[in-house]
Amino acid sequence: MTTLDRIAPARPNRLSGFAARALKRPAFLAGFAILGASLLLALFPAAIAPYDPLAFDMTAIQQGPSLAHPFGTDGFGRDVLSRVIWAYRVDMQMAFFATVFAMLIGLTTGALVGFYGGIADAIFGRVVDAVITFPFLVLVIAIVAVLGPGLVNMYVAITAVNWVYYARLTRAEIMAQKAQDYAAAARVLGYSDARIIFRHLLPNAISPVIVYWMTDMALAILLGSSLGYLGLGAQPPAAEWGVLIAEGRNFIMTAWWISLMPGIAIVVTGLGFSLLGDSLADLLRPKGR
Amino acid sequence: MSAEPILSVSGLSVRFSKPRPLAHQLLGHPRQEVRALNGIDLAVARGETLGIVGESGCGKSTLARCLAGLVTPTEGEIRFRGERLADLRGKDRRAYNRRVQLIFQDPYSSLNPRMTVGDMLSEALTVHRMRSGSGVDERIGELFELVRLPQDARDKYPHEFSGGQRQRIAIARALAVEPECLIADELVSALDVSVQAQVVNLMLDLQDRLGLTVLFVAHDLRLVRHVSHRVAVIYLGSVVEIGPSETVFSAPRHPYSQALLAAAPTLEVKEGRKTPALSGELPSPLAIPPGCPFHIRCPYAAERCRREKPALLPHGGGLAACHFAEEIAAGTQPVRKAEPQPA
Amino acid sequence: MLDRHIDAAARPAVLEIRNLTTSFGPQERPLVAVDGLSLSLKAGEIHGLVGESGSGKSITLRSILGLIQPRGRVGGEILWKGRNLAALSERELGAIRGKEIAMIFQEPMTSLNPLLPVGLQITENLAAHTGLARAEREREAVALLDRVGIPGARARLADFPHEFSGGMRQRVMIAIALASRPQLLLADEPTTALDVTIQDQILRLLQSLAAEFGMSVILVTHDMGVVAACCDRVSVMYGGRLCESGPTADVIAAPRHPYTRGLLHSIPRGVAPRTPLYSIPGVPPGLGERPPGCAFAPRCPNALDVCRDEKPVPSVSAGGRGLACHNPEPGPTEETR
Amino acid sequence: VERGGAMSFARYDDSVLIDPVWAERNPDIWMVTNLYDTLLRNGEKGALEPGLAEKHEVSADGKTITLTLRQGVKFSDGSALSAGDVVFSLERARNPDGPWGNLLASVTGVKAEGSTVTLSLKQPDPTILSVLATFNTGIVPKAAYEKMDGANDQEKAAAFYAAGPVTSGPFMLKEHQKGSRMVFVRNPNYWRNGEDGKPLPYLDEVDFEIIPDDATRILKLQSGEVDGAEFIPFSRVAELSADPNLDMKLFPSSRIIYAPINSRETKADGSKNPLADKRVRQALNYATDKSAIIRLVTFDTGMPMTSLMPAATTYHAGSEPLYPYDPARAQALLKEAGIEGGLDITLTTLAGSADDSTLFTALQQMWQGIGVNLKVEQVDSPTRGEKNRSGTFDIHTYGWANDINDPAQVTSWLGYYKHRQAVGTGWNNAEFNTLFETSMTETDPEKRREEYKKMQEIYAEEAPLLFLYETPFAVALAKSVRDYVQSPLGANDFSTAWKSK
Amino acid sequence: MPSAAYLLSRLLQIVPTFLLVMVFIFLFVRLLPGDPAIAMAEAKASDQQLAEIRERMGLNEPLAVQFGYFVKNTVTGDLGRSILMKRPVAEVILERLPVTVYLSLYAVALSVLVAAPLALFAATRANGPADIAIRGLFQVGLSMPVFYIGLVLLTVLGAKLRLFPVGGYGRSFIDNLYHLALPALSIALYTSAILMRNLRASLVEVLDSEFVQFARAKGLPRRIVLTRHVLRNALVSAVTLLGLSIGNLMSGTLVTETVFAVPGVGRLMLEAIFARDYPLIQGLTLTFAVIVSLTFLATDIVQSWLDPRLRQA
Ligand SMILES: Nc1ncnc2c1ncn2[C@@H]1O[C@H](COP(=O)(O)OP(=O)(O)OP(=O)(O)O)[C@@H](O)[C@H]1O
Ligand SMILES: Nc1ncnc2c1ncn2[C@@H]1O[C@H](COP(=O)(O)OP(=O)(O)OP(=O)(O)O)[C@@H](O)[C@H]1O
Ligand SMILES: [Mg+2]
Ligand SMILES: [Mg+2]
Ligand code: NI
Repeated sequence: MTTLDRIAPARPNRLSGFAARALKRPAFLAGFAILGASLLLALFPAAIAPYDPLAFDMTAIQQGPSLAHPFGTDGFGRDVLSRVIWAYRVDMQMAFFATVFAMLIGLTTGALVGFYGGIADAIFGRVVDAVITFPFLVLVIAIVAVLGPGLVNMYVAITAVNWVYYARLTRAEIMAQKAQDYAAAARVLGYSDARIIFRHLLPNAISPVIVYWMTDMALAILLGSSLGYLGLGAQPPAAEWGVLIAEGRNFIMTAWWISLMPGIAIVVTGLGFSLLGDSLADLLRPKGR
Repeated sequence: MSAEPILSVSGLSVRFSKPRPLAHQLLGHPRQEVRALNGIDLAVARGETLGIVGESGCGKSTLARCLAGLVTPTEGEIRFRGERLADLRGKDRRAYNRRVQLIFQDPYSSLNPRMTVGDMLSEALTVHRMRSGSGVDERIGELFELVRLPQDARDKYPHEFSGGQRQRIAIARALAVEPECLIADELVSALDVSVQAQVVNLMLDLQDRLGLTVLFVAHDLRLVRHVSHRVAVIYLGSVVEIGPSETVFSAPRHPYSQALLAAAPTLEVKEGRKTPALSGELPSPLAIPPGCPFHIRCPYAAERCRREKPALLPHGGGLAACHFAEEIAAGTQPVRKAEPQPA
Repeated sequence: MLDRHIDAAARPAVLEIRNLTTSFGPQERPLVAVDGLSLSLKAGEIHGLVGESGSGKSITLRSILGLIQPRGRVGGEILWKGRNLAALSERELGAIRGKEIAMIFQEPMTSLNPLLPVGLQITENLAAHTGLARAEREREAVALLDRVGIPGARARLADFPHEFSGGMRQRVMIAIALASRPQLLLADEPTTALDVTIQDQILRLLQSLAAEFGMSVILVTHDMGVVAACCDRVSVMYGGRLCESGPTADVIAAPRHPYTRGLLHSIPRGVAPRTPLYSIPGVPPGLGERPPGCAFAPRCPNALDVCRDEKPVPSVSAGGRGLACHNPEPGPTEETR
Repeated sequence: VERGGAMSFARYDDSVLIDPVWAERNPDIWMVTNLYDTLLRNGEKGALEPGLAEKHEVSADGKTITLTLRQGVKFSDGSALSAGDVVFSLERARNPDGPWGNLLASVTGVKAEGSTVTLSLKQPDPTILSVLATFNTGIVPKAAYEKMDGANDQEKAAAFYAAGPVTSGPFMLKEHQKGSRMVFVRNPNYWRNGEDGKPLPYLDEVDFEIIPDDATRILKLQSGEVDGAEFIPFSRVAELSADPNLDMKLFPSSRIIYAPINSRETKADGSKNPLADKRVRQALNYATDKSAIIRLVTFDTGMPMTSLMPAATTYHAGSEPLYPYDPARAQALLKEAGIEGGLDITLTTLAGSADDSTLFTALQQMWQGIGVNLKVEQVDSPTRGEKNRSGTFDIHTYGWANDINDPAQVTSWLGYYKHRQAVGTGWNNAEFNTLFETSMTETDPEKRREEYKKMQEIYAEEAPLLFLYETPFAVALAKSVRDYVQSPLGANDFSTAWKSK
Repeated sequence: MPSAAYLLSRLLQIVPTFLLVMVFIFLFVRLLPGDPAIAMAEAKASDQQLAEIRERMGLNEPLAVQFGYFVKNTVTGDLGRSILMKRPVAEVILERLPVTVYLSLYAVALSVLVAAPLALFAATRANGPADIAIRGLFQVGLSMPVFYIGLVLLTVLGAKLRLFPVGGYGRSFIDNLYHLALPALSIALYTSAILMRNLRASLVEVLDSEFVQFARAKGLPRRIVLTRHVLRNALVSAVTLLGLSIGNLMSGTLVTETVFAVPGVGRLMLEAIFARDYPLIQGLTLTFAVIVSLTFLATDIVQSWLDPRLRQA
């Protein structure tokens, strides 16, 4: 009893405090719920989807939503619901893999460049300028064209462009933090550069990056599905929302469900990411002085 | 006070040259240079408190940062126990950083908002191998007692403390590495009067107990007078007067010190003002006037002041940099200019 | 100079604040920033308002002009020349703001619009409240900047706030506030950002305006020295309430509220160098956690049981001294009696 | 018929340069004959009809062709069309730098005498008459053309086109906003007469709009903004046929969809290629349910391939679909070929092509039954082309449409080893090759027919392709538009189209 | 007005950026797989024809030499000949560019027209039901792919309701206001969502700021407070955002122009990529880069005009 008492409150509920504040925000809850559900669908599509997403059923072509097929069927009698569910796997993967490496690379580069400045910073500045001078999609499409279409190449292409944005954000944030007295205090205490960068500056600089990451994952889904739509991203017959919409775009007047359902899935998931991102932005803001 | 200075500064100058983009060079814009410090000579003895006063922008913080190794001086040298700071590398340099600690004006921004107080202290202790294992925890406990923070402060974040407590955390962190010299840059400026007293008391107490040498940078003259053994008055990056605290405050030799003291509000309820107010603006450190830097605002300025920069020479108990220091002290000032109108 | 003091006492009050209460947050659990503050101000009087950070000084000033952002609720009466400002509409207040009552904000760095030249920010005030022509407005602006001690005023009209130092910005704000020759100036820490030599200059300016034009000033500060230097009367706030008020000299000479006493006591004055200073124990309570009784009770060395349970009622005694304390320090009057 | 009016037509892609010699892509090629008439014309059922040449004669040795020009034919600018123009046009067409120069490779000289034009050939060329009915021999006005500036013929052609060319065909170009719009107007001097005895064309104007997106093109038609839309996706054919306001046309075409099978003995990596065994190739063909694929991909608008060449081609032989679905037979053939324990095959498809992905999904399901494990590899079109050339593939998807009304082009492309290794399959059949070579100088139509029949039999038996299907040209028209024709070769023919008011 | 030095240094900044841009473009066009000669010749060409094409295009030269030509030609305005269009690239691009510029500006105008009033409306009612509704709506707008918005608009407003033409391009400036309404709208919906979010946030911040309070304390008329003090300040960040989103907007044209059959450079870019038209891809990418950096430049100038703090280079 006594020992427990001493141990338990040792770390005053930092997380639970965060959770408590988070739970008071409907936006956070909604975003969290959406993404949680999306993650479940992405992880266990086989268990959840009622049909095989690829199986043709020539007896049930382009049927509207019904009990048997809540989202209807497509031109090959494939169950749209099942395809939308399987697409969660592809699209959530896209959201993650298209952004996570960019974030990591950008975070490191941005932190180092922001901290040390100098020539590396000047070169970095020019690279950033050159990269952001291209419209994002143009650059990604061009790189995909070099590498060939497909998911992995799409990740590579997006990462190749996107890290710059993270690096730029991190750099600015690190520079701002570097100017703060606590960074100077760490130097006065004789800490090593690595410690100052990674232990002191980065934790303080990271929240905008995390927030941006959330929004960026939503963007990655949009971008990925745009590429899918253009035939440069995920490849049919694999179920991916952009591909599904592309498949259904011919039937938007007659069999609207084929493209509408994946469209809704994109919007809802994107909404989840933005809601979470926005509320995280509020939640992660360092507490008032 | 022993005669041997623990920390000394000679001919210290700091110039910040504004980065001049290529375009400016092409257009022939002149290079701009902020001359934050212009040949400062100071020495602090072990256990002594040296107060440093001066108006905003005169270079107090720059001096403090130089001493803490955050700013590399353009000219001049800093010696700690006889060793040149510029020569220290690697381990020695880190050791210097440990022994000379800077405490910042704004207690909140000098604390990492994402670290608990315990983390901050244990980091300071372990990085410099001051303690290890359970010794760390013990020492943190001691430090808390030393600065009179509650023991449960350990797991809290800076934002959970009041201003005075935050400044005490900053002090505890500085003390964790067992420094010999503390540089307090506006230690209490951000605090309420009633809290200022707490922190000042703490500092005085610690200094006595630990034998610390303190550089007390502030603009509150009353406080400086209260805590310092000696005081240096800085104007535009130069020391214009330095001397034992009581001497400087009761009989300033430099007209700037005089004006500063006269302008500082006291608790004596006004019944008309005796001394003239200073007129004019503090000149920018971008364009420091030739001659005596104060001559533009000085009521006693003579032709000589415009030409010749006065040296810091012994006058009375201290040193002053004024051509007319003796006359001013004696009350036999040279011609006074017309008294500036109180606006 | 001496007789002005007596003069002022005889003049009628222009501003009469009664039971001002400003609160934020939900109706059920309000955060009361200013709690039943009463204060009166005579023409030409400089009234100091002191207190710790967060004691409600700025909110008091903002309440007078109805500028509480984000929305706070203002209760009580603010009688300005017989009109209750607290009850006026935004439009009616607009006619008074700037013209009759001007305010200087606490933050010189953020209170000027960074995108507009300083000259415009002064002249727009003149345009709104005077009938001056453009050229005259400009001339007036130069004169104002001159007055607050900005060298080369004419050349600086086209400059932007970021081209001024903090102290100069503060003075620009003062110039803006004074532009329309207000009858009442609400000055929120107007000299905090200034160097002592310049602070001195500004305080002199305020004093001379009060004397020449009968402008009243509420001067918020946390520096007792400033109060001593230029205020006719002073009010001391603690935790959103007024604890003591009176003629400056009297209050400084003989503070009666334990908080005022502590405040004055913690300033090094007449103590041996390097000896411990007096310091009020404890920390001020947060907005939401004000004690039911006297706000200062938890830190008060004189606290009685009644202090903890009952709010002290402000009383006014001879010599215009107001006090809200169950157990005050013995006052000079008692002593002499 | 009714005369006059403007018809608007939504195209899937824009023309770049409508010129007989330099037209390179289908959107160019298929427009050429609207502007430039040819000496001969392709009539019904592949028969040749007189065009600008009233009469043509082939000499006994097959080495001389004599053409008699129609009298009184004028270019659109009113100048007379002379034998000089014909010689000029044919000489241009022989330019070996042009993409179609080799169609006239057998020609050694062109001469004019009065209103007769004589072509001399190196050797008899059975295709030559068809070539004279092909777009690349369209007649351009020498005088107007030669006025153009340009370092070479291609630049001149571009300048000529940009200037709004003087034409010999039923239409003239009035305006071409690249990428968005092109306007043809009636050539008042055109020689052919319509049903009413007056000169063609009936329409005053044809407005083309470029709408690359299928769905948008159809929406445009449905909303009444255009009178016709080409390249209707087959998935929409049923729906549009049911639309009372529209006339859904499926024009027979020479377009075939097939999948070359790498038939080389060894794969590019040096390993043994199981597909080199014809039984394996046959097995794959038998294991493919073409009618299911036709239903899935073409929504029953297509037809199974009956020979190596499209059914609309001259000398086409074969009435039955090749390799009817017979999984048991397929399995047996595989066994015979010694394939035990499954076979891994990669299908190279075009990235982003829905048809290819459907095909893959279907094949994968069908072939699973015979133990073939089909994997997919998705590449873009240039990559696919490169793989085809280098032989680094197992099977890939491909398509073909005839450009000239003669079987030689497609037969050479698909089966003749010396011409790009029989569509990249590496299939090298000596008998087939010899047959093809003889047929190239065979002037007797009957003998030629025989040779082609034989070649088609060999090809079907050897199965260097996965034979898939033929598709029609799907064009949807507003009910008011009549008699628009798209030829099996793809040419858009507006000369006889008319619009009822 | 921004100082000469500011403008000069801003212009000087573009030079190294552009060199880098050229290297990028050159390299990744060379890295495209597939022989461009094959791409241009289509399947039917013989090997000999291919070789001739290669020769003609200088593809047999070493890379460095090719880059040298590339820079030299680019600087002199010669972007080569399009394989697809068989015409000089510069000519083709110049022909198509006005369309895209028109479309982009149209979309920008629409975004501003949609976003600005709504942002003001929402900001002045911060956290009220109207604010929440507007923000929710735009949140949805943000999560919708441009091609999907385009598809829906096309079907509903174009084909179903026949309010607008289904794709295509008009013949005159005015005509295009009508023809390009839907594509512009589909791009604008996304851009305005971003803009509105940002503008609202900065309006809320500015409305709350001390200097606006101070302006009110000066007793200025409400109109002046709102325009001179609030809007102008909120615009600074909105302008940056608008400038930055030009890149996005250009990306949007790639898809939108294809869906709506608008003959601009966006669609041309996709066509060029699918056709491996090297010179055209190069030229177009360069064009995009030029447009975007010109926009950035313009943004910076407008911004420094709005915000004197930025004027010092
Ligand atoms: N990193 C820097 N770059 C350029 N100028 C600087 C830098 N740091 C300080 N300065 C300039 O040097 C001068 C001295 O600054 P410093 O901060 O030392 O003054 P201070 O006496 O501490 O003033 P305060 O009382 O306002 O803190 C100032 O004009 C300041 O603007
Ligand atoms: N909009 C608001 N909502 C809630 N609480 C507020 C708001 N504005 C101010 N407060 C609180 O009201 C109290 C009084 O604030 P005020 O600004 O008047 O203090 P002050 O005496 O001026 O302090 P300082 O000396 O630091 O300026 C503070 O505790 C503050 O946190
Ligand atoms: Mg400082
Ligand atoms: Mg305040
Ligand atoms: Ni400049």
